[in-house]
Amino acid sequence: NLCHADVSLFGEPTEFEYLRKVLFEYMMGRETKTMAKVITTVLKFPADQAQKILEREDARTLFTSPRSGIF
Amino acid sequence: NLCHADVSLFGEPTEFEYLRKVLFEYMMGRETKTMAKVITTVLKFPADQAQKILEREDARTLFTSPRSGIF
Amino acid sequence: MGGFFSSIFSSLFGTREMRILILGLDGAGKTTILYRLQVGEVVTTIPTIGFNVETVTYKNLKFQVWDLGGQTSIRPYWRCYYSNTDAVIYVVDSCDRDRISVSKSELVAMLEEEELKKAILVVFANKQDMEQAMTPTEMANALGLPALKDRKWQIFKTSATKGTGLDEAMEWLVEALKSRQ
Amino acid sequence: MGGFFSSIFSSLFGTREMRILILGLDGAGKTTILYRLQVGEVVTTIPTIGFNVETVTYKNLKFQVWDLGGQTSIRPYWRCYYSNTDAVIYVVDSCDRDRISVSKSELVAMLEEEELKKAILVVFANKQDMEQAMTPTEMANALGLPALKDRKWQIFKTSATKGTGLDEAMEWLVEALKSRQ
Ligand SMILES: Nc1nc2c(ncn2[C@@H]2O[C@H](COP(=O)(O)OP(=O)(O)OP(=O)(O)O)[C@@H](O)[C@H]2O)c(=O)[nH]1
Ligand SMILES: Nc1nc2c(ncn2[C@@H]2O[C@H](COP(=O)(O)OP(=O)(O)OP(=O)(O)O)[C@@H](O)[C@H]2O)c(=O)[nH]1
Ligand SMILES: [Mg+2]
Ligand SMILES: [Mg+2]
Repeated sequence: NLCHADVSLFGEPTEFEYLRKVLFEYMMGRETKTMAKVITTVLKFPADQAQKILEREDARTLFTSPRSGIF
Repeated sequence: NLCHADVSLFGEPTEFEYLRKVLFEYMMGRETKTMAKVITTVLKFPADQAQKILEREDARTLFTSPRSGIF
Repeated sequence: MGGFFSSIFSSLFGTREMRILILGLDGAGKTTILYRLQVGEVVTTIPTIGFNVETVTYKNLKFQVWDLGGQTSIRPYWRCYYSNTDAVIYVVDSCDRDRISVSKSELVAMLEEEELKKAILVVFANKQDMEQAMTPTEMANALGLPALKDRKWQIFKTSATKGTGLDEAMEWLVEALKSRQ
Repeated sequence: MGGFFSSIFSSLFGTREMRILILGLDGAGKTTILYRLQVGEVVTTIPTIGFNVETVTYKNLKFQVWDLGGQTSIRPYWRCYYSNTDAVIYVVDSCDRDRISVSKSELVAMLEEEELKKAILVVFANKQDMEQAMTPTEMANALGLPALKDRKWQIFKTSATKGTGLDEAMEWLVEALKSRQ
Protein backbone atom coordinates (compact mmCIF):
# COMPACT_ATOMS: atom_id res chain seq x y z
CA ASN A 1 0.00 0.00 0.00
CA LEU A 2 1.64 3.16 -1.21
CA CYS A 3 -0.72 5.43 0.67
CA HIS A 4 0.46 4.85 4.17
CA ALA A 5 0.12 7.49 6.84
CA ASP A 6 3.51 9.00 6.12
CA VAL A 7 2.66 9.97 2.59
CA SER A 8 1.65 13.55 2.66
CA LEU A 9 0.00 16.12 0.52
CA PHE A 10 3.47 17.58 0.48
CA GLY A 11 4.82 14.57 -1.36
CA GLU A 12 7.14 13.73 1.52
CA PRO A 13 7.06 13.36 5.29
CA THR A 14 10.12 15.61 5.37
CA GLU A 15 8.01 18.52 4.30
CA PHE A 16 5.52 17.84 7.05
CA GLU A 17 8.26 17.81 9.68
CA TYR A 18 9.70 20.94 8.12
CA LEU A 19 6.37 22.70 8.39
CA ARG A 20 6.03 21.75 12.02
CA LYS A 21 9.48 23.07 12.83
CA VAL A 22 8.88 26.37 11.08
CA LEU A 23 5.42 26.76 12.59
CA PHE A 24 6.75 26.13 16.06
CA GLU A 25 9.28 28.92 15.67
CA TYR A 26 6.58 31.20 14.28
CA MET A 27 4.21 30.47 17.12
CA MET A 28 6.95 31.09 19.65
CA GLY A 29 7.39 34.51 18.12
CA ARG A 30 10.81 33.96 16.59
CA GLU A 31 11.77 35.41 13.21
CA THR A 32 8.09 35.66 12.41
CA LYS A 33 8.48 37.52 9.14
CA THR A 34 10.70 34.86 7.60
CA MET A 35 8.68 32.02 9.11
CA ALA A 36 5.47 33.53 7.73
CA LYS A 37 6.96 33.48 4.26
CA VAL A 38 7.89 29.84 4.58
CA ILE A 39 4.52 28.81 6.00
CA THR A 40 2.48 30.53 3.32
CA THR A 41 4.73 28.98 0.68
CA VAL A 42 4.72 25.44 2.05
CA LEU A 43 0.95 25.47 2.51
CA LYS A 44 0.37 27.17 -0.84
CA PHE A 45 -1.77 29.97 0.54
CA PRO A 46 -3.65 31.90 -2.12
CA ALA A 47 -1.68 35.00 -3.11
CA ASP A 48 -4.09 37.48 -1.54
CA GLN A 49 -4.03 35.74 1.82
CA ALA A 50 -0.25 35.43 1.78
CA GLN A 51 0.02 39.13 1.07
CA LYS A 52 -2.29 40.06 3.93
CA ILE A 53 -0.27 37.94 6.31
CA LEU A 54 3.05 39.42 5.20
CA GLU A 55 1.74 42.98 5.41
CA ARG A 56 0.67 42.28 8.94
CA GLU A 57 4.13 40.96 9.76
CA ASP A 58 5.69 44.10 8.32
CA ALA A 59 3.47 46.23 10.51
CA ARG A 60 4.33 44.37 13.66
CA THR A 61 8.08 44.15 13.09
CA LEU A 62 8.07 47.94 12.83
CA PHE A 63 7.38 47.98 16.54
CA THR A 64 9.46 45.10 17.72
CA SER A 65 12.47 44.84 15.43
CA PRO A 66 15.76 44.75 17.30
CA ARG A 67 17.16 46.87 14.50
CA SER A 68 14.59 49.61 14.79
CA GLY A 69 16.26 51.20 17.77
CA ILE A 70 19.54 51.97 16.05
CA PHE A 71 18.70 55.37 14.64
CA ASN B 1 -3.36 6.04 -8.87
CA LEU B 2 -4.61 6.49 -5.35
CA CYS B 3 -1.73 8.71 -4.34
CA HIS B 4 -2.65 11.80 -6.30
CA ALA B 5 -1.73 15.25 -5.09
CA ASP B 6 -4.90 15.60 -3.05
CA VAL B 7 -4.15 12.71 -0.75
CA SER B 8 -2.58 14.14 2.32
CA LEU B 9 -0.77 13.10 5.41
CA PHE B 10 -4.00 14.15 7.03
CA GLY B 11 -5.88 11.39 5.26
CA GLU B 12 -8.06 13.91 3.49
CA PRO B 13 -7.71 17.11 1.50
CA THR B 14 -10.44 18.54 3.73
CA GLU B 15 -8.04 18.52 6.64
CA PHE B 16 -5.45 20.38 4.63
CA GLU B 17 -7.94 23.09 3.69
CA TYR B 18 -9.10 23.20 7.29
CA LEU B 19 -5.54 23.75 8.49
CA ARG B 20 -5.04 26.57 6.02
CA LYS B 21 -8.21 28.31 7.15
CA VAL B 22 -7.32 28.04 10.83
CA LEU B 23 -3.73 29.11 10.23
CA PHE B 24 -4.85 32.12 8.27
CA GLU B 25 -7.00 33.28 11.16
CA TYR B 26 -4.15 32.64 13.58
CA MET B 27 -1.66 34.55 11.49
CA MET B 28 -4.07 37.45 11.18
CA GLY B 29 -4.19 37.56 14.96
CA ARG B 30 -7.78 36.41 15.40
CA GLU B 31 -8.81 34.13 18.25
CA THR B 32 -5.21 33.04 18.50
CA LYS B 33 -5.63 30.94 21.61
CA THR B 34 -8.30 28.73 20.09
CA MET B 35 -6.54 28.63 16.72
CA ALA B 36 -3.30 27.60 18.41
CA LYS B 37 -5.06 24.66 19.99
CA VAL B 38 -6.44 23.55 16.65
CA ILE B 39 -3.12 23.94 14.83
CA THR B 40 -1.11 21.99 17.38
CA THR B 41 -3.76 19.25 17.32
CA VAL B 42 -4.08 19.00 13.54
CA LEU B 43 -0.32 18.93 13.06
CA LYS B 44 0.20 16.56 15.99
CA PHE B 45 2.79 18.69 17.72
CA PRO B 46 4.69 16.87 20.46
CA ALA B 47 3.05 17.53 23.84
CA ASP B 48 5.89 19.67 25.18
CA GLN B 49 5.89 21.96 22.15
CA ALA B 50 2.11 22.30 22.21
CA GLN B 51 2.26 23.26 25.86
CA LYS B 52 4.91 25.91 25.28
CA ILE B 53 2.83 27.41 22.51
CA LEU B 54 -0.33 27.48 24.60
CA GLU B 55 1.46 29.00 27.59
CA ARG B 56 2.73 31.72 25.34
CA GLU B 57 -0.81 32.36 24.09
CA ASP B 58 -2.04 32.60 27.66
CA ALA B 59 0.64 35.12 28.44
CA ARG B 60 -0.17 37.30 25.49
CA THR B 61 -3.95 37.21 25.87
CA LEU B 62 -3.44 38.56 29.38
CA PHE B 63 -2.40 41.80 27.75
CA THR B 64 -4.74 41.93 24.82
CA SER B 65 -7.93 40.16 25.84
CA PRO B 66 -11.04 42.25 25.24
CA ARG B 67 -12.36 40.80 28.47
CA SER B 68 -9.43 41.86 30.59
CA GLY B 69 -10.64 45.43 30.84
CA ILE B 70 -13.85 44.59 32.68
CA PHE B 71 -12.54 44.61 36.20
CA MET C 1 -28.56 46.22 49.68
CA GLY C 2 -28.46 43.73 46.86
CA GLY C 3 -29.05 46.51 44.33
CA PHE C 4 -25.43 47.45 43.95
CA PHE C 5 -24.19 43.97 43.33
CA SER C 6 -27.06 42.96 41.13
CA SER C 7 -26.48 45.99 38.95
CA ILE C 8 -22.84 45.00 38.61
CA PHE C 9 -23.94 41.53 37.71
CA SER C 10 -26.47 42.63 35.16
CA SER C 11 -24.04 45.00 33.53
CA LEU C 12 -21.48 42.25 33.53
CA PHE C 13 -23.99 39.91 32.00
CA GLY C 14 -24.78 42.62 29.49
CA THR C 15 -21.13 43.21 28.62
CA ARG C 16 -19.55 39.83 28.60
CA GLU C 17 -20.11 37.90 25.41
CA MET C 18 -21.48 34.45 25.92
CA ARG C 19 -19.69 31.81 23.93
CA ILE C 20 -21.93 29.44 22.02
CA LEU C 21 -20.94 26.57 19.77
CA ILE C 22 -23.15 25.23 17.00
CA LEU C 23 -22.25 21.58 16.47
CA GLY C 24 -23.73 18.66 14.57
CA LEU C 25 -23.04 16.43 11.58
CA ASP C 26 -22.29 17.90 8.17
CA GLY C 27 -25.36 19.09 6.33
CA ALA C 28 -27.48 19.39 9.49
CA GLY C 29 -28.03 23.10 8.87
CA LYS C 30 -25.56 24.74 11.30
CA THR C 31 -24.34 27.50 9.01
CA THR C 32 -27.87 28.21 7.82
CA ILE C 33 -28.89 28.58 11.46
CA LEU C 34 -25.97 30.85 12.35
CA TYR C 35 -26.82 33.38 9.67
CA ARG C 36 -30.55 33.04 10.27
CA LEU C 37 -29.82 34.09 13.85
CA GLN C 38 -27.43 36.84 12.88
CA VAL C 39 -29.02 38.51 9.89
CA GLY C 40 -32.47 36.90 9.87
CA GLU C 41 -32.07 35.54 6.37
CA VAL C 42 -31.45 32.26 4.61
CA VAL C 43 -28.01 32.37 3.04
CA THR C 44 -26.63 30.01 0.46
CA THR C 45 -24.13 27.75 2.15
CA ILE C 46 -21.27 25.53 1.12
CA PRO C 47 -19.87 22.81 3.41
CA THR C 48 -17.89 24.53 6.14
CA ILE C 49 -14.24 23.54 6.07
CA GLY C 50 -13.15 25.44 9.10
CA PHE C 51 -15.64 27.56 10.98
CA ASN C 52 -17.70 30.69 10.97
CA VAL C 53 -17.76 32.92 13.99
CA GLU C 54 -20.18 35.81 14.37
CA THR C 55 -21.43 38.10 17.06
CA VAL C 56 -25.16 37.60 17.46
CA THR C 57 -27.21 40.03 19.51
CA TYR C 58 -30.37 38.60 20.97
CA LYS C 59 -32.58 40.42 23.46
CA ASN C 60 -29.76 42.81 24.30
CA LEU C 61 -27.39 39.96 24.96
CA LYS C 62 -24.26 39.47 22.93
CA PHE C 63 -23.23 36.01 21.87
CA GLN C 64 -20.06 34.97 20.19
CA VAL C 65 -21.40 32.13 18.10
CA TRP C 66 -19.08 29.56 16.55
CA ASP C 67 -20.37 27.34 13.76
CA LEU C 68 -17.90 24.48 13.26
CA GLY C 69 -17.70 22.34 10.14
CA GLY C 70 -19.21 18.90 10.73
CA GLN C 71 -17.51 16.64 8.18
CA THR C 72 -16.12 13.39 9.54
CA SER C 73 -12.45 14.25 9.10
CA ILE C 74 -12.62 17.57 10.94
CA ARG C 75 -15.05 16.57 13.69
CA PRO C 76 -12.18 15.43 15.94
CA TYR C 77 -11.12 19.08 16.16
CA TRP C 78 -14.38 20.30 17.71
CA ARG C 79 -12.83 19.72 21.11
CA CYS C 80 -10.21 22.38 20.50
CA TYR C 81 -13.01 24.95 20.72
CA TYR C 82 -14.70 23.78 23.94
CA SER C 83 -12.94 25.92 26.49
CA ASN C 84 -15.13 28.67 28.09
CA THR C 85 -18.23 27.57 26.22
CA ASP C 86 -21.50 28.60 27.84
CA ALA C 87 -23.87 26.65 25.62
CA VAL C 88 -23.92 24.19 22.75
CA ILE C 89 -26.56 24.28 20.04
CA TYR C 90 -26.56 20.74 18.70
CA VAL C 91 -28.18 20.59 15.28
CA VAL C 92 -29.62 17.36 13.90
CA ASP C 93 -31.14 16.81 10.46
CA SER C 94 -34.51 15.33 11.42
CA CYS C 95 -34.69 13.44 8.13
CA ASP C 96 -31.30 11.82 8.37
CA ARG C 97 -32.39 8.63 10.09
CA ASP C 98 -29.40 6.72 8.72
CA ARG C 99 -26.96 8.81 10.70
CA ILE C 100 -28.90 9.47 13.86
CA SER C 101 -26.72 6.97 15.71
CA VAL C 102 -23.56 8.71 14.48
CA SER C 103 -25.06 11.97 15.64
CA LYS C 104 -25.76 10.38 19.00
CA SER C 105 -22.23 9.10 19.52
CA GLU C 106 -20.71 12.46 18.61
CA LEU C 107 -23.07 14.09 21.10
CA VAL C 108 -22.24 11.61 23.84
CA ALA C 109 -18.48 12.02 23.28
CA MET C 110 -18.88 15.78 23.41
CA LEU C 111 -20.85 15.79 26.64
CA GLU C 112 -18.20 13.68 28.32
CA GLU C 113 -15.64 16.43 27.96
CA GLU C 114 -14.67 18.15 31.17
CA GLU C 115 -14.56 21.58 29.53
CA LEU C 116 -18.25 21.33 28.65
CA LYS C 117 -19.40 20.13 32.05
CA LYS C 118 -21.33 23.31 32.75
CA ALA C 119 -22.47 24.05 29.22
CA ILE C 120 -26.16 24.22 28.51
CA LEU C 121 -27.40 21.97 25.69
CA VAL C 122 -30.06 22.96 23.17
CA VAL C 123 -30.86 20.41 20.51
CA PHE C 124 -32.35 21.71 17.28
CA ALA C 125 -34.40 19.00 15.55
CA ASN C 126 -33.89 20.79 12.25
CA LYS C 127 -35.49 20.47 8.81
CA GLN C 128 -38.94 20.06 10.33
CA ASP C 129 -40.39 21.44 7.10
CA MET C 130 -39.74 18.05 5.50
CA GLU C 131 -42.39 15.37 5.52
CA GLN C 132 -40.26 12.51 6.78
CA ALA C 133 -38.96 14.47 9.76
CA MET C 134 -38.59 12.64 13.06
CA THR C 135 -40.60 14.10 15.89
CA PRO C 136 -38.71 15.76 18.74
CA THR C 137 -39.67 12.92 21.10
CA GLU C 138 -38.45 10.34 18.65
CA MET C 139 -35.19 12.24 18.23
CA ALA C 140 -34.70 12.88 21.94
CA ASN C 141 -34.93 9.14 22.53
CA ALA C 142 -32.65 8.29 19.62
CA LEU C 143 -30.05 10.70 21.02
CA GLY C 144 -30.45 9.39 24.55
CA LEU C 145 -31.34 12.79 25.96
CA PRO C 146 -33.68 11.55 28.72
CA ALA C 147 -30.77 9.66 30.26
CA LEU C 148 -28.57 12.76 30.60
CA LYS C 149 -27.40 13.51 34.11
CA ASP C 150 -26.38 16.90 35.51
CA ARG C 151 -27.17 18.65 32.29
CA LYS C 152 -29.56 21.46 31.56
CA TRP C 153 -30.99 20.63 28.14
CA GLN C 154 -34.00 21.11 25.89
CA ILE C 155 -34.99 20.05 22.39
CA PHE C 156 -36.82 22.22 19.83
CA LYS C 157 -38.34 21.62 16.43
CA THR C 158 -36.78 24.03 13.96
CA SER C 159 -36.68 24.81 10.30
CA ALA C 160 -33.75 27.06 9.54
CA THR C 161 -34.95 27.67 5.99
CA LYS C 162 -38.52 28.55 6.99
CA GLY C 163 -37.29 30.27 10.12
CA THR C 164 -39.61 28.44 12.49
CA GLY C 165 -38.79 27.39 16.03
CA LEU C 166 -35.59 29.40 16.32
CA ASP C 167 -37.05 32.22 18.40
CA GLU C 168 -38.58 29.85 20.89
CA ALA C 169 -35.30 27.96 21.24
CA MET C 170 -33.22 31.10 21.68
CA GLU C 171 -35.65 32.45 24.23
CA TRP C 172 -35.30 29.29 26.27
CA LEU C 173 -31.52 29.46 25.96
CA VAL C 174 -31.37 33.07 27.13
CA GLU C 175 -33.45 32.24 30.17
CA ALA C 176 -31.35 29.20 30.92
CA LEU C 177 -28.16 31.25 30.69
CA LYS C 178 -29.60 33.98 32.89
CA SER C 179 -30.82 31.62 35.59
CA ARG C 180 -27.42 29.95 35.60
CA GLN C 181 -25.69 33.17 36.63
CA MET D 1 37.10 65.45 10.17
CA GLY D 2 36.24 61.97 9.06
CA GLY D 3 36.70 60.67 12.58
CA PHE D 4 33.19 61.43 13.67
CA PHE D 5 31.49 59.76 10.76
CA SER D 6 33.81 56.86 10.61
CA SER D 7 33.23 56.14 14.26
CA ILE D 8 29.50 56.19 13.62
CA PHE D 9 30.02 53.84 10.75
CA SER D 10 32.21 51.48 12.62
CA SER D 11 29.83 51.39 15.55
CA LEU D 12 26.99 50.84 13.14
CA PHE D 13 28.89 48.11 11.43
CA GLY D 14 29.72 46.76 14.83
CA THR D 15 26.09 46.79 15.96
CA ARG D 16 24.08 45.68 13.02
CA GLU D 17 24.06 41.94 12.58
CA MET D 18 24.99 40.77 9.13
CA ARG D 19 22.70 38.11 7.77
CA ILE D 20 24.43 35.11 6.28
CA LEU D 21 22.89 32.01 4.75
CA ILE D 22 24.66 28.66 4.56
CA LEU D 23 23.26 26.77 1.59
CA GLY D 24 24.16 23.63 -0.32
CA LEU D 25 22.96 20.10 -0.97
CA ASP D 26 22.13 17.74 1.89
CA GLY D 27 25.16 16.21 3.50
CA ALA D 28 27.55 18.88 2.24
CA GLY D 29 28.51 19.82 5.79
CA LYS D 30 26.51 23.02 6.42
CA THR D 31 25.46 22.29 9.98
CA THR D 32 28.95 21.06 10.85
CA ILE D 33 30.31 24.35 9.51
CA LEU D 34 27.79 26.49 11.40
CA TYR D 35 28.74 25.03 14.75
CA ARG D 36 32.43 24.94 13.90
CA LEU D 37 32.15 28.69 13.35
CA GLN D 38 30.08 29.29 16.43
CA VAL D 39 31.61 27.09 19.09
CA GLY D 40 34.80 25.95 17.39
CA GLU D 41 33.92 22.27 17.71
CA VAL D 42 32.74 19.39 15.58
CA VAL D 43 29.21 18.50 16.65
CA THR D 44 27.33 15.38 15.74
CA THR D 45 24.70 16.29 13.18
CA ILE D 46 21.51 14.80 11.87
CA PRO D 47 19.99 15.88 8.57
CA THR D 48 18.48 19.32 9.08
CA ILE D 49 14.74 19.32 8.53
CA GLY D 50 14.15 22.98 8.99
CA PHE D 51 17.06 25.22 9.88
CA ASN D 52 19.49 26.27 12.52
CA VAL D 53 20.08 29.92 13.22
CA GLU D 54 22.87 31.16 15.45
CA THR D 55 24.65 34.35 16.24
CA VAL D 56 28.29 34.02 15.31
CA THR D 57 30.81 36.60 16.44
CA TYR D 58 33.90 36.88 14.28
CA LYS D 59 36.52 39.61 14.69
CA ASN D 60 34.11 41.72 16.70
CA LEU D 61 31.46 41.43 14.04
CA LYS D 62 28.13 39.82 14.71
CA PHE D 63 26.60 37.57 12.14
CA GLN D 64 23.17 36.03 12.18
CA VAL D 65 23.93 32.78 10.43
CA TRP D 66 21.17 30.61 8.98
CA ASP D 67 21.92 27.01 8.09
CA LEU D 68 19.06 25.68 5.96
CA GLY D 69 18.31 22.00 5.38
CA GLY D 70 19.41 20.90 1.94
CA GLN D 71 17.23 17.88 1.16
CA THR D 72 15.55 17.90 -2.23
CA SER D 73 12.01 18.36 -0.96
CA ILE D 74 12.76 21.38 1.19
CA ARG D 75 15.27 23.09 -1.10
CA PRO D 76 12.47 25.01 -2.85
CA TYR D 77 11.92 26.89 0.41
CA TRP D 78 15.41 28.37 0.55
CA ARG D 79 14.08 31.37 -1.30
CA CYS D 80 11.80 32.30 1.57
CA TYR D 81 14.93 33.21 3.53
CA TYR D 82 16.71 35.39 0.96
CA SER D 83 15.48 38.82 1.94
CA ASN D 84 18.11 41.12 3.52
CA THR D 85 20.89 38.58 3.11
CA ASP D 86 24.39 40.04 3.05
CA ALA D 87 26.28 36.91 2.06
CA VAL D 88 25.77 33.28 1.08
CA ILE D 89 28.15 30.55 2.12
CA TYR D 90 27.60 27.85 -0.47
CA VAL D 91 28.87 24.49 0.74
CA VAL D 92 29.77 21.71 -1.67
CA ASP D 93 30.92 18.20 -0.81
CA SER D 94 34.13 17.99 -2.82
CA CYS D 95 33.79 14.21 -3.12
CA ASP D 96 30.22 14.21 -4.39
CA ARG D 97 31.04 14.27 -8.09
CA ASP D 98 27.71 12.63 -8.94
CA ARG D 99 25.75 15.59 -7.73
CA ILE D 100 28.02 18.46 -8.67
CA SER D 101 25.68 19.33 -11.53
CA VAL D 102 22.69 19.38 -9.18
CA SER D 103 24.69 21.61 -6.89
CA LYS D 104 25.44 23.87 -9.83
CA SER D 105 21.85 24.24 -10.91
CA GLU D 106 20.71 25.06 -7.38
CA LEU D 107 23.45 27.67 -7.18
CA VAL D 108 22.53 29.19 -10.52
CA ALA D 109 18.84 29.35 -9.60
CA MET D 110 19.74 30.99 -6.32
CA LEU D 111 21.95 33.64 -7.88
CA GLU D 112 19.20 34.60 -10.28
CA GLU D 113 17.00 35.77 -7.44
CA GLU D 114 16.53 39.52 -7.21
CA GLU D 115 16.75 39.51 -3.42
CA LEU D 116 20.29 38.12 -3.56
CA LYS D 117 21.53 40.53 -6.19
CA LYS D 118 23.91 42.24 -3.82
CA ALA D 119 24.85 39.23 -1.72
CA ILE D 120 28.47 38.18 -1.57
CA LEU D 121 29.15 34.54 -2.46
CA VAL D 122 31.71 32.34 -0.70
CA VAL D 123 31.94 28.77 -1.91
CA PHE D 124 33.31 26.20 0.53
CA ALA D 125 34.84 23.26 -1.31
CA ASN D 126 34.30 21.12 1.77
CA LYS D 127 35.57 17.69 2.85
CA GLN D 128 39.04 18.44 1.52
CA ASP D 129 40.38 15.94 4.04
CA MET D 130 39.14 13.16 1.75
CA GLU D 131 41.41 11.70 -0.89
CA GLN D 132 39.07 11.87 -3.84
CA ALA D 133 38.28 15.56 -3.26
CA MET D 134 37.93 17.80 -6.29
CA THR D 135 40.33 20.70 -6.39
CA PRO D 136 38.93 24.21 -5.97
CA THR D 137 39.69 25.01 -9.61
CA GLU D 138 37.93 21.87 -10.77
CA MET D 139 34.95 22.73 -8.61
CA ALA D 140 34.85 26.39 -9.60
CA ASN D 141 34.63 25.31 -13.20
CA ALA D 142 32.02 22.64 -12.53
CA LEU D 143 29.90 25.25 -10.77
CA GLY D 144 30.40 27.82 -13.52
CA LEU D 145 31.85 30.38 -11.14
CA PRO D 146 34.22 32.03 -13.64
CA ALA D 147 31.23 32.99 -15.76
CA LEU D 148 29.49 34.89 -12.96
CA LYS D 149 28.74 38.53 -13.71
CA ASP D 150 28.30 41.34 -11.19
CA ARG D 151 29.06 39.11 -8.29
CA LYS D 152 31.72 39.31 -5.66
CA TRP D 153 32.75 35.70 -5.04
CA GLN D 154 35.58 33.48 -3.88
CA ILE D 155 36.12 29.76 -3.37
CA PHE D 156 38.00 28.14 -0.48
CA LYS D 157 39.14 24.64 0.34
CA THR D 158 37.72 23.63 3.71
CA SER D 159 37.40 20.70 6.00
CA ALA D 160 34.75 21.33 8.60
CA THR D 161 35.71 18.25 10.58
CA LYS D 162 39.43 19.06 10.61
CA GLY D 163 38.72 22.75 10.92
CA THR D 164 40.95 23.79 8.07
CA GLY D 165 40.31 26.63 5.66
CA LEU D 166 37.44 28.15 7.59
CA ASP D 167 39.43 31.03 9.10
CA GLU D 168 40.83 32.04 5.76
CA ALA D 169 37.39 32.00 4.20
CA MET D 170 35.78 34.00 6.99
CA GLU D 171 38.56 36.54 6.89
CA TRP D 172 37.98 37.09 3.21
CA LEU D 173 34.25 37.38 3.81
CA VAL D 174 34.66 39.96 6.55
CA GLU D 175 36.88 42.08 4.33
CA ALA D 176 34.46 41.73 1.45
CA LEU D 177 31.55 42.82 3.66
CA LYS D 178 33.53 45.75 5.04
CA SER D 179 34.66 47.01 1.68
CA ARG D 180 31.08 46.78 0.44
CA GLN D 181 29.90 49.28 3.09
N1 LIG E 1 -35.36 21.64 4.08
C1 LIG E 1 -34.47 22.21 4.90
N2 LIG E 1 -33.20 22.35 4.50
C2 LIG E 1 -32.34 22.94 5.34
C3 LIG E 1 -32.70 23.39 6.62
N3 LIG E 1 -31.60 23.92 7.22
C4 LIG E 1 -30.59 23.81 6.33
N4 LIG E 1 -31.01 23.22 5.21
C5 LIG E 1 -30.22 22.91 4.02
O1 LIG E 1 -29.29 21.89 4.34
C6 LIG E 1 -28.09 22.06 3.59
C7 LIG E 1 -26.90 22.09 4.51
O2 LIG E 1 -26.98 23.22 5.34
P1 LIG E 1 -25.70 23.88 6.03
O3 LIG E 1 -26.19 24.98 6.92
O4 LIG E 1 -24.67 24.23 5.03
O5 LIG E 1 -25.19 22.64 6.87
P2 LIG E 1 -23.99 22.58 7.93
O6 LIG E 1 -24.53 21.92 9.14
O7 LIG E 1 -23.41 23.93 8.11
O8 LIG E 1 -22.95 21.58 7.22
P3 LIG E 1 -21.32 21.55 7.38
O9 LIG E 1 -20.85 22.94 7.18
O10 LIG E 1 -20.85 20.63 6.30
O11 LIG E 1 -21.05 20.99 8.72
C8 LIG E 1 -28.26 23.36 2.80
O12 LIG E 1 -28.67 23.04 1.51
C9 LIG E 1 -29.37 24.07 3.55
O13 LIG E 1 -30.10 24.95 2.75
C10 LIG E 1 -34.06 23.22 7.02
O14 LIG E 1 -34.48 23.57 8.10
N5 LIG E 1 -34.88 22.62 6.12
N1 LIG F 1 35.18 13.95 6.00
C1 LIG F 1 34.45 15.02 6.22
N2 LIG F 1 33.18 14.89 6.63
C2 LIG F 1 32.47 16.01 6.86
C3 LIG F 1 32.99 17.29 6.69
N3 LIG F 1 32.05 18.21 6.98
C4 LIG F 1 30.95 17.51 7.33
N4 LIG F 1 31.20 16.19 7.26
C5 LIG F 1 30.28 15.10 7.57
O1 LIG F 1 29.26 15.06 6.59
C6 LIG F 1 28.03 14.63 7.17
C7 LIG F 1 26.92 15.63 6.88
O2 LIG F 1 27.22 16.84 7.53
P1 LIG F 1 26.09 17.90 7.92
O3 LIG F 1 26.79 19.10 8.48
O4 LIG F 1 25.04 17.28 8.76
O5 LIG F 1 25.50 18.20 6.49
P2 LIG F 1 24.40 19.28 6.07
O6 LIG F 1 24.94 20.02 4.89
O7 LIG F 1 24.02 20.10 7.25
O8 LIG F 1 23.18 18.37 5.58
P3 LIG F 1 21.59 18.69 5.61
O9 LIG F 1 21.27 19.19 6.97
O10 LIG F 1 20.89 17.40 5.28
O11 LIG F 1 21.34 19.72 4.54
C8 LIG F 1 28.31 14.44 8.64
O12 LIG F 1 28.56 13.10 8.88
C9 LIG F 1 29.55 15.28 8.87
O13 LIG F 1 30.34 14.83 9.95
C10 LIG F 1 34.35 17.40 6.24
O14 LIG F 1 34.91 18.48 6.05
N5 LIG F 1 35.02 16.23 6.02
MG1 LIG G 1 -21.57 24.72 7.71
MG1 LIG H 1 22.26 20.31 8.26
